[in-house]
Amino acid sequence: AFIAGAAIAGAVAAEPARAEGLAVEPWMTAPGSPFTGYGQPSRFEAGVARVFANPPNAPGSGAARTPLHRLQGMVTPNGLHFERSHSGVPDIDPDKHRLLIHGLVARPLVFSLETLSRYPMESQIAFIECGGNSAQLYQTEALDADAQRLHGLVSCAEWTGVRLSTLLDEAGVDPTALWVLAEGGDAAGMSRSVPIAKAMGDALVALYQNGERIRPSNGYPMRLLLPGYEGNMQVKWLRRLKLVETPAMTRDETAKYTLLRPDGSALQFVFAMEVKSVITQPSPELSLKEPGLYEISGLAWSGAGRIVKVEVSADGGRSWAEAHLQQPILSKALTRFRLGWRWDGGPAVLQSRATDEEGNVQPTREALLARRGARALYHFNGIASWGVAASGRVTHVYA
Amino acid sequence: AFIAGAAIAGAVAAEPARAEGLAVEPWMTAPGSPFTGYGQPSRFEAGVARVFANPPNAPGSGAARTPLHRLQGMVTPNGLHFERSHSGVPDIDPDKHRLLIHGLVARPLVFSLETLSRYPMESQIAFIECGGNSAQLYQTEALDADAQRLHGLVSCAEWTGVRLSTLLDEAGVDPTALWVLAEGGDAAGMSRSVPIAKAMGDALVALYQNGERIRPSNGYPMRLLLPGYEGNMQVKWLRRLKLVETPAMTRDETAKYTLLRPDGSALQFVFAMEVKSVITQPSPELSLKEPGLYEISGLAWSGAGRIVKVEVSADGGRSWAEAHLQQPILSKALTRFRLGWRWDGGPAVLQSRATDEEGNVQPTREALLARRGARALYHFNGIASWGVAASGRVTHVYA
Amino acid sequence: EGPGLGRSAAPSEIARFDISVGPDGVGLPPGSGTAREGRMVYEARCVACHGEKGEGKPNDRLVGGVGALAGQKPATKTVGSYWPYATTVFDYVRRAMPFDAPKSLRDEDVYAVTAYLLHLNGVIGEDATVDAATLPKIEMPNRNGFAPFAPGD
Amino acid sequence: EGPGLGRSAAPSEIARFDISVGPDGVGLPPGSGTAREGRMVYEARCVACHGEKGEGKPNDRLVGGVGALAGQKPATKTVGSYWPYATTVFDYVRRAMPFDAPKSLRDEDVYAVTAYLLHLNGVIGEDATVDAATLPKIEMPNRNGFAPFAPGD
Ligand code: HEC
Ligand code: HEC
Ligand SMILES: [Ca+2]
Ligand SMILES: [Ca+2]
Ligand SMILES: [Ca+2]
Ligand SMILES: [Ca+2]
Ligand SMILES: [Ca+2]
Ligand SMILES: [Ca+2]
Ligand SMILES: [Co+2]
Ligand SMILES: [Co+2]
Repeated sequence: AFIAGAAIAGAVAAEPARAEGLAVEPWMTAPGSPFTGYGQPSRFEAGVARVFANPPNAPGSGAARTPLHRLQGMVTPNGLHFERSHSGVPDIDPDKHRLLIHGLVARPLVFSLETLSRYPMESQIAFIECGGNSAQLYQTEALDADAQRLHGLVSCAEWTGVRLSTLLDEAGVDPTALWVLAEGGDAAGMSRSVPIAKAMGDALVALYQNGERIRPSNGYPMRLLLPGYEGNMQVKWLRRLKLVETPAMTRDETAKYTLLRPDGSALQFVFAMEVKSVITQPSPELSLKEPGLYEISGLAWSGAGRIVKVEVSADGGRSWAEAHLQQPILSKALTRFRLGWRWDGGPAVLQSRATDEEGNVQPTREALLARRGARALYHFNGIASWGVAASGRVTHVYA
Repeated sequence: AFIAGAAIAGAVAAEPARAEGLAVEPWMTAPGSPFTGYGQPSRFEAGVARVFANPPNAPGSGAARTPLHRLQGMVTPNGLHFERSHSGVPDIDPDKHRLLIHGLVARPLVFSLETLSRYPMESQIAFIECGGNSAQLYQTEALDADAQRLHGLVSCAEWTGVRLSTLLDEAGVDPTALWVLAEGGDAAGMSRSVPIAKAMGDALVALYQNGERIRPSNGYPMRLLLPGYEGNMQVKWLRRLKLVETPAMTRDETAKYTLLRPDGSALQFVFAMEVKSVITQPSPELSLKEPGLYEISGLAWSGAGRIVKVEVSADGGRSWAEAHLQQPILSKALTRFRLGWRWDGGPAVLQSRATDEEGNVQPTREALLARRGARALYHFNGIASWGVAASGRVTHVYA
Repeated sequence: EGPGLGRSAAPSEIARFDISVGPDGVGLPPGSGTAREGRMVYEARCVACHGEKGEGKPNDRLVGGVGALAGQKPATKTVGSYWPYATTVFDYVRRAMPFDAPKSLRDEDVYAVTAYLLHLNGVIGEDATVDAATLPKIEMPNRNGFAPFAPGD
Repeated sequence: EGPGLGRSAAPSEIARFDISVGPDGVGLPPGSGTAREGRMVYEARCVACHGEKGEGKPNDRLVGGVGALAGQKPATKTVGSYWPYATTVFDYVRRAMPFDAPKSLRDEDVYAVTAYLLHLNGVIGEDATVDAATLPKIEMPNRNGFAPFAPGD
């Protein structure tokens, strides 16, 4: 007998090979599906989806979270980018949408999408994180939830659009203008005040997300991109920019996105998201099957710039080892870190601690709570912990 | 009267403002759509889709092309990544899929997706280009088609997976093994021979595409990633790697993907895609409305490494100006270039010419054809030209 | 530097676009209202979501907690206890409420229901007139409750 | 360095997985066929797509063009004129054809239809036996038509 391959591998099997056709997988024996104009994930990945919750009567208000523990790399695919909306996703006709720039400017101007599309473009791979991401970690009891539910309000994409400063220059900014009120075209008319320095800095009026036009849930047809700043300020469905002397004191910069401290006063205008990291694998729902070598992998980011170091601990912060950082490490983008780890089968507590190029080091949860108390709600960037039980089960713990 | 904003802008209008409610867009007056687990583009973007063609009787054989002229930045969203399939897209159950490594190895090994998912991962932002991309430019008459139809068999994504060398090391490669036969799990059983140096180099068994599991049309649940090499070699639905002494001489490396020259001989084993660029805006279907300032923008790439320079000409190659390259410039990834251009309303011919870090310069179409003739079909990397008429209409021309 | 394609916006167009109200009252339209009038608006358009007299359920509580923000226990953050500017109530209610039909209220009604919410929180009297002149002058209980963030906070 | 989780593959498992045939004939199964036999296979399973005697239409032409690859005009690239190894015909037809039911042919039939295609192209006689021993030895017309690519080509 003459059996394919086996001879080369140095061992010949006795059984007759495929006398009546080949023994191969069913999908090798009939043509597959034809082409489609716009592709979708495999039906076997249906479980990889955003999870969301909303208040009664308000199906479009709330947040949909990225399944961080099911993803790899640094880019978030557009279908899974996190979403925070205050009155649902508007169905905007791009031909009818307008952007008005007015207030303290020499020439109030109106732009259509078509007009903006002719401007010089820039791309920036940037993370966006909701100011309320990881809010549950301010609570006194560790919530039994996974990385998606706890930390899934952060995503990363390549955003392309027009530098906002180009448009503001065209309008002629008055020197008395210190803030820009940005307003969205959704039913909530979500609005926030942005300091002029950021608006004239790296801010974009973004039109594209990972190459294609921005997704409706992320601001179609245009959104403000303020790299590194809290998500809420990066106003989606952007319709209006009003240059003003003082902040507009909108509901979202007073009633929300302010950090209430134990003394009853609240921190306001917390713009940049601070240095942070999260282990995505292993993590809850990704239990360890048996002792052996695993890769600890996760994401790190900082609103201040580049990540320069991520350390990983498997003993709850007593000892640390430096993780490998995936290239390219980009300013204000997610950075993937990875480190091999041999699990001996005993209980362990996994933590990661990021450092950014400004030298900011991610604080422990205790240090953060000592500063801010347990009711700050927003801008949690403390070290998170996954407990590994002897059974291999991974859960959220405080350590 | 007291009219919002107008006072600040220095001019007060006479008409009464919104006495009975606000005059705003309809999508600002009712809550938008609720959240969804997996998002989709706006319905207004339905025209941004892959186009495809296939032979009679074979709906899944052929290619679906990326709408390059509708996209910006460097990342291709997964739904629009180009696709070349030889017998449709298989519907593979990831739990039943296996990868076999055998042939000239010490230990033939089988891997499941679950097993591979525990291996150390690496990410690489890489372009994939079909060897047959831009084939129409070998023809003697310039085909009246757009950037998508002519050049849309190239895309770029962040791929994450396991270094192939890690798996080959585990199997123990025999020193006599000089090639690796890679075989797909589709109905065509698409197979190609890969030189051992590439297999032991930067090759990945990729499991993720832009963060999520690879799309079915791009190889779910796993594909070979050979950064910079022709797309056909980066076998999708990877099921088998056989280490062999000599190439397998499969149909796709003999009958196809070989370059027939005028003397009747054909070039075989053309692996790396050579330095190339394409202007995506303006381009056919994106006509110029009126004289004025435009941004010329496009994509450049090289299978040899990084792009170091892209020059742009508006006079058919008589004069050149250096374009701005979008950061980060990554090895074997698409690089976005951009350059402002003032159109005076007269006829113009737009060209781009890329140079890579090895010093390779994209050749003129004439030079390429002089070397290879007009029947080479594959690996066209000559300079392409868009003609701009006085009407503003943009068409494919030879110049 | 861009192609300079922005179209000049006419003042009337700006007035149509500009729906925001600043803490200085810029943007407030003509009209006025009292809590007494606002109660009817509230009961017609708000009570189903925010409960009797703004007590909350099923949606946000709008009343109470004034002066009790300090401590470690969960705080009752409402229009009365937490919001630093009364103008924000007008701005937010006009643009976003009622949730099921935002921007459907007449400006008169927004003034009135704003007055009602302020009255429920003990900030103004039942018959105090709320309009473009008076609203910005109202001293909210938590007016000085906010500190701008500085690194290390 | 990885966790070493690859499972050993048994020879029988490898034999089941390995459907490829090398130019040296490694991988060819038992069995044999002639063009005379293959004609029946062709007419039953192939003719609808590849036409009478492999003349093509609606799908690829499988016959002709031998010895006429040089020049500037479009070349007729077929199994006969272009393919350097006869083993590739067996490998490809067995794995990929008939397009609507790939891998449904018995090895006997693959040998036979391979012989038929080679015969139609004048490469072998109508009664020549094609099997694991003879197939790798067949000299294809374009056997020496390929040159490995070098930079600058
Ligand atoms: C159909 C339900 C519904 C109706 C009717 C409704 N609301 Fe609301 N309201 C909500 C929801 C939901 C929110 C929270 C929205 C969010 O956080 O994005 C809210 C928030 C508010 C807030 C902000 C609370 C805070 O502390 O941030 C105010 C003030 C308010 N509503 C006032 C009103 C008034 C006044 C009316 C009637 C004119 C009204 N609402 C009618 C559902 C409703
Ligand atoms: C239902 C249609 C159909 C049937 C039936 C069919 N083929 Fe094909 N055949 C095709 C298509 C389509 C291609 C091209 C596939 C591709 O390029 O990916 C092809 C390609 C081929 C090729 C490669 C041609 C080249 O030059 O690359 C050969 C050889 C071939 N078929 C032989 C056969 C044989 C032998 C049979 C019958 C046993 C057969 N085909 C039955 C549709 C068919
Ligand atoms: Ca349209
Ligand atoms: Ca900060
Ligand atoms: Ca499964
Ligand atoms: Ca090359
Ligand atoms: Ca009134
Ligand atoms: Ca026989
Ligand atoms: Co938020
Ligand atoms: Co191809």
